[in-house]
Amino acid sequence: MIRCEEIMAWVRELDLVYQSNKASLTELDAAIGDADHGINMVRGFSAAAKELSEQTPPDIGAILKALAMILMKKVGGASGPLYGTFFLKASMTCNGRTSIGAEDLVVLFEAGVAGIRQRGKAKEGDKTMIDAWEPAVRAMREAFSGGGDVSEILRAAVSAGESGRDATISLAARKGRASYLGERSRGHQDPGATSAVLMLKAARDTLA
Amino acid sequence: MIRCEEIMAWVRELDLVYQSNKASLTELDAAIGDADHGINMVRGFSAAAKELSEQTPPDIGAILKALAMILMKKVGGASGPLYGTFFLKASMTCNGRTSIGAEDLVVLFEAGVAGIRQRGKAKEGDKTMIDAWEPAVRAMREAFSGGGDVSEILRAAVSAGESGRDATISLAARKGRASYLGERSRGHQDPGATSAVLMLKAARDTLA
Amino acid sequence: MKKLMNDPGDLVVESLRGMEAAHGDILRVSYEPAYIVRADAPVRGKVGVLSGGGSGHEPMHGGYVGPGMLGAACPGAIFTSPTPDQIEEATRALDGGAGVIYLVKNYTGDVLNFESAAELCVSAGIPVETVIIDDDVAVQDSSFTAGRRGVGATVLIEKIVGAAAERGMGLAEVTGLARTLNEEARSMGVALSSCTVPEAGKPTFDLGADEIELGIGIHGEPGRERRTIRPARELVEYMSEAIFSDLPFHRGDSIIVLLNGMGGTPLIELYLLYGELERVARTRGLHIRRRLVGNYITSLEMQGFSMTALRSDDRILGLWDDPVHTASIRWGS
Amino acid sequence: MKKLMNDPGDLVVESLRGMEAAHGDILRVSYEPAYIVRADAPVRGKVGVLSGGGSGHEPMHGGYVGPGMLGAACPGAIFTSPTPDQIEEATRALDGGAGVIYLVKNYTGDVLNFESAAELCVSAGIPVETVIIDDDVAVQDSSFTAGRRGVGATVLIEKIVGAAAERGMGLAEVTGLARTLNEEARSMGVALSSCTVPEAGKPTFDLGADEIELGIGIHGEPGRERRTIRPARELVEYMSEAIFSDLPFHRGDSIIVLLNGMGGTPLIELYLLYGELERVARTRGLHIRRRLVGNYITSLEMQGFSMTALRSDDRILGLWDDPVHTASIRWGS
Ligand SMILES: Nc1ncnc2c1ncn2[C@@H]1O[C@H](COP(=O)(O)OP(=O)(O)O)[C@@H](O)[C@H]1O
Ligand SMILES: Nc1ncnc2c1ncn2[C@@H]1O[C@H](COP(=O)(O)OP(=O)(O)O)[C@@H](O)[C@H]1O
Ligand SMILES: [Mg+2]
Ligand SMILES: [Mg+2]
Ligand SMILES: [Mg+2]
Ligand SMILES: [Mg+2]
Repeated sequence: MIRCEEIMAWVRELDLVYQSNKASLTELDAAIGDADHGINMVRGFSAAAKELSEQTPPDIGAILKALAMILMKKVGGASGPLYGTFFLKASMTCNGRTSIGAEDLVVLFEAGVAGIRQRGKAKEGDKTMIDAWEPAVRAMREAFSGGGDVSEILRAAVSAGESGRDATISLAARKGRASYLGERSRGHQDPGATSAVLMLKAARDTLA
Repeated sequence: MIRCEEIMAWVRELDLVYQSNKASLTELDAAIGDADHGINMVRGFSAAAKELSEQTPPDIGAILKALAMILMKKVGGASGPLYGTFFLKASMTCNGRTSIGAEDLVVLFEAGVAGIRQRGKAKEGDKTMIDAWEPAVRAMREAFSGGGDVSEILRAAVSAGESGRDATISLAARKGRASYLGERSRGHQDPGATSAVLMLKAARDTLA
Repeated sequence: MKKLMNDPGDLVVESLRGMEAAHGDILRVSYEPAYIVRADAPVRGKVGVLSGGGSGHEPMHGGYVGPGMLGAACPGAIFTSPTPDQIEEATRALDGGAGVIYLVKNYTGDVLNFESAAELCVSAGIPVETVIIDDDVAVQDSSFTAGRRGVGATVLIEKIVGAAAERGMGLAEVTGLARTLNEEARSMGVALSSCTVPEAGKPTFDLGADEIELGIGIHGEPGRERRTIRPARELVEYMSEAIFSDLPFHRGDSIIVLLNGMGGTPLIELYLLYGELERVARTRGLHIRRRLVGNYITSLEMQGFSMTALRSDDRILGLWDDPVHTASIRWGS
Repeated sequence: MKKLMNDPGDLVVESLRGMEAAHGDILRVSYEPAYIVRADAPVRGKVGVLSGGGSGHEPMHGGYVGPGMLGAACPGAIFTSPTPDQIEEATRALDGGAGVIYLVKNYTGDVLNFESAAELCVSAGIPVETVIIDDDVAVQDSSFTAGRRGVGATVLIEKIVGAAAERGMGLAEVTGLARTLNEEARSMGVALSSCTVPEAGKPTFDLGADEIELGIGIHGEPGRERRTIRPARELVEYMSEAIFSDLPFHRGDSIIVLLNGMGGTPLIELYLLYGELERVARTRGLHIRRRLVGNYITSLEMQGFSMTALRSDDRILGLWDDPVHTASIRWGS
């Protein structure tokens, strides 16, 4: 059972995780982008952790929606609208709910990732966060079908996400800022795929 | 006997000497000025060597006057008018002359240095080229009074000029760009005193 | 990293305070959310021209707010697009009933955030049109990628579209004009040194002592290739070929050019480059009818320059010559 | 050293070519000897305003040639004063019968070369007056030294004196005005990085990773002292104290200020600094009535800034507001 409590813990954990990975995410972005991804994520999730602790929304849908709004306002760049959309679409799967189970969690992530896909129009192989998200939600669905609990589902997500993230290294980017580099983007890990895996790990550590 | 020939050789030598000391003069100027003294001297004397070889003026006074004009036009900065004045005043001591002797040479340098003094209003101890020039012309007069020939006179000038130049190291500047540094100018050798000694050395090597 | 600022996180806001203090006669600043708007906004019955993007490209865009150019500008964090709430509020402050045009440089972040803002505004009853600017020939265009980047043409388009709006042209016409201008413009840049994002604290990229990055983006994104530095003459020729052969520009064309510094390039070098560009244009039979030489779309303290050419007919030149009064571009009565 | 140029020795001349190509409507360029003169010179019956100095400070001075400001500018080699022949020829090209005023920054080289030129012109029958500008409070003044350096006040004085000449004031009156302005102006600068003289090929000085040079000169001459970098707020306070307590400026004074970049400082930082200056001025009861924020008197690619304050009454403010049309400062009809 995942309650508001755990979701709030997730948000706080994301704040901490992005703070401690701010420099490394920014460095990845310096190589094939504009050196701000870690900064963007910290700006968004610091604000989120702070504002949410003050307003404490009544249910999971409300928390995620508030989170989405804060990210849209604070992050900017490509990742702001994409992560914002993720949480907005995710929030719609659990409006008014104060607890959710394993299947709800899978549905939540699937909806969120569908939002990113629709918003950013990237496909797997384009060297974006989608390369971490798509295998991750596929693995979640599989783990759930195989009878996995929340913890197993999230562990499967992390490990699939990590493989997808690592696979971005050898890809040439076709979406986002790195696509301007074309072939020269090969050999570098995508910052967004990296921040996506951090989000999954934080979920594993707080929701299960 | 110093003829037009030797004066022209002096000018050609000055061109070479400043070229090979361009970087070191500029570095001295970087420390307490604006990093252009070597560049300025080369600009002036390269033009002088070239233009004078084309126009070959008829007498020593004419050569020195032409040289003065070229320096005034090409050097700029503080050193341009000062060296320009040096040669202009010097030229006036030998108008129409095609050869000069030891005393003429002393008078020539004395007139030139008087021009610098009058123009720049620096005194000995102000950490300028005057600190090399004044002892040099005093030594010239002394060597001449003691019966020295052109060669002895110029060797005396060089050695007195060198001492004066070296003494600038410990001085605090009171004139020119280095004066803005006040006490902080101590410990650095004055670029203009350094280029003045080079001029004396070139004279020693070509006029005697 | 040495920068003239206080806390890196406050740079954008504190700079806005300076803008407000310096240019209160032509603009107003909102801080929460952050935007700059013409002092006389909303201008009744005239189309509002709005642009925005990451900060760090000054004077773009805030320096172009004022009569005859932008109605409003939305500054994001350094090199990070602004957010929908900023854009929405600025749109509301600007709209004088005739709608608002968004001039958006083609970066995923900018496109997505302006898209959200446009949806919000349209659903609130404010007509909004968006024109994406993508003039950078350094980047290969393809429908499968994010496409070309928007760079220097943005300045020229903001000026001309601003003049059209000031004349009272309607939203549809202004939008059509902006699209045409974008199609007629091409740019390219080169970097001699990197910029340093204040919060990142170190240079975005490293260049060797004699290396340059050809086709650099305005956020320090790597470009086409890294090369050994060449004389200015050759750089201008290389970039001219890339730009002029792309549209392509034809012998006899009239053009407006922007010879732009990236922020850390001395003006003496920019004028030298302009002299080279003028020579190349003459050789190619192109007529430079108007020009800007200076720092107009920068990348913090980056050394380097970019060139933009915009093919222009008399109508466009006329709009160019219309009066403009902003912090950074000003002429006419 | 990476610079956008061809041969270092040609930088100044090739940059002049770009100026000529870009601004043929307002100025003409002579190359041998080198000077820039108003396109409409000589202006009959009006005093000619002439300035000059080493190159590398662009847009100073060539960027200020045009109606309402300078009549002519004489560019020397990089950081090296121009020579008497340049100044003499420019004076002849400019003089419209009412004489010429030389606005000379106080450096030994500039003073000596302008002095020679003035002698040549006066003996040729052209009335010439020289006003030495020495506004830099970083340097201790003394009758036994070269005195204070001329820096930012030069821009403000050129504008105001240019307006006075344009209005038709006579040479004596214009000269008196220029002297008064110089007495009422104070400046100071700080450097975050060195500049590199192109022909020298390496930085004029070295600063540690977190060092700054307080009181830097515009040629990279060392200043008052070297310190660890401080937040912008503190730098502005330190420099304000040095400037405002020097004249001194008094509570209630009206001032024009210049918040100037040294060439390599991003505009976003300059506006932040202006915001700080505005705050300090307010606290001290000083009224900033006009201001310029940007790169107006630079030192090649140096990072840093300077501040200038000029005490101004309504007459001076009126002259400031007069129309001006130059490459770099332009307003009014
Ligand atoms: N169209 C897209 N679809 C999905 N993800 C994208 C897209 N474009 C960019 N991204 C992701 O966004 C990340 C960059 O985010 P960030 O640096 O915060 O934004 P910006 O590129 O605007 O500076 C990339 O690493 C990539 O994973
Ligand atoms: N008033 C002066 N009298 C004599 N020599 C001077 C005076 N001012 C400067 N100098 C000399 O000029 C030299 C600097 O010349 P240079 O670098 O070419 O000119 P600038 O200082 O204008 O850049 C100094 O080292 C000093 O010897
Ligand atoms: Mg980024
Ligand atoms: Mg010097
Ligand atoms: Mg960004
Ligand atoms: Mg000099």
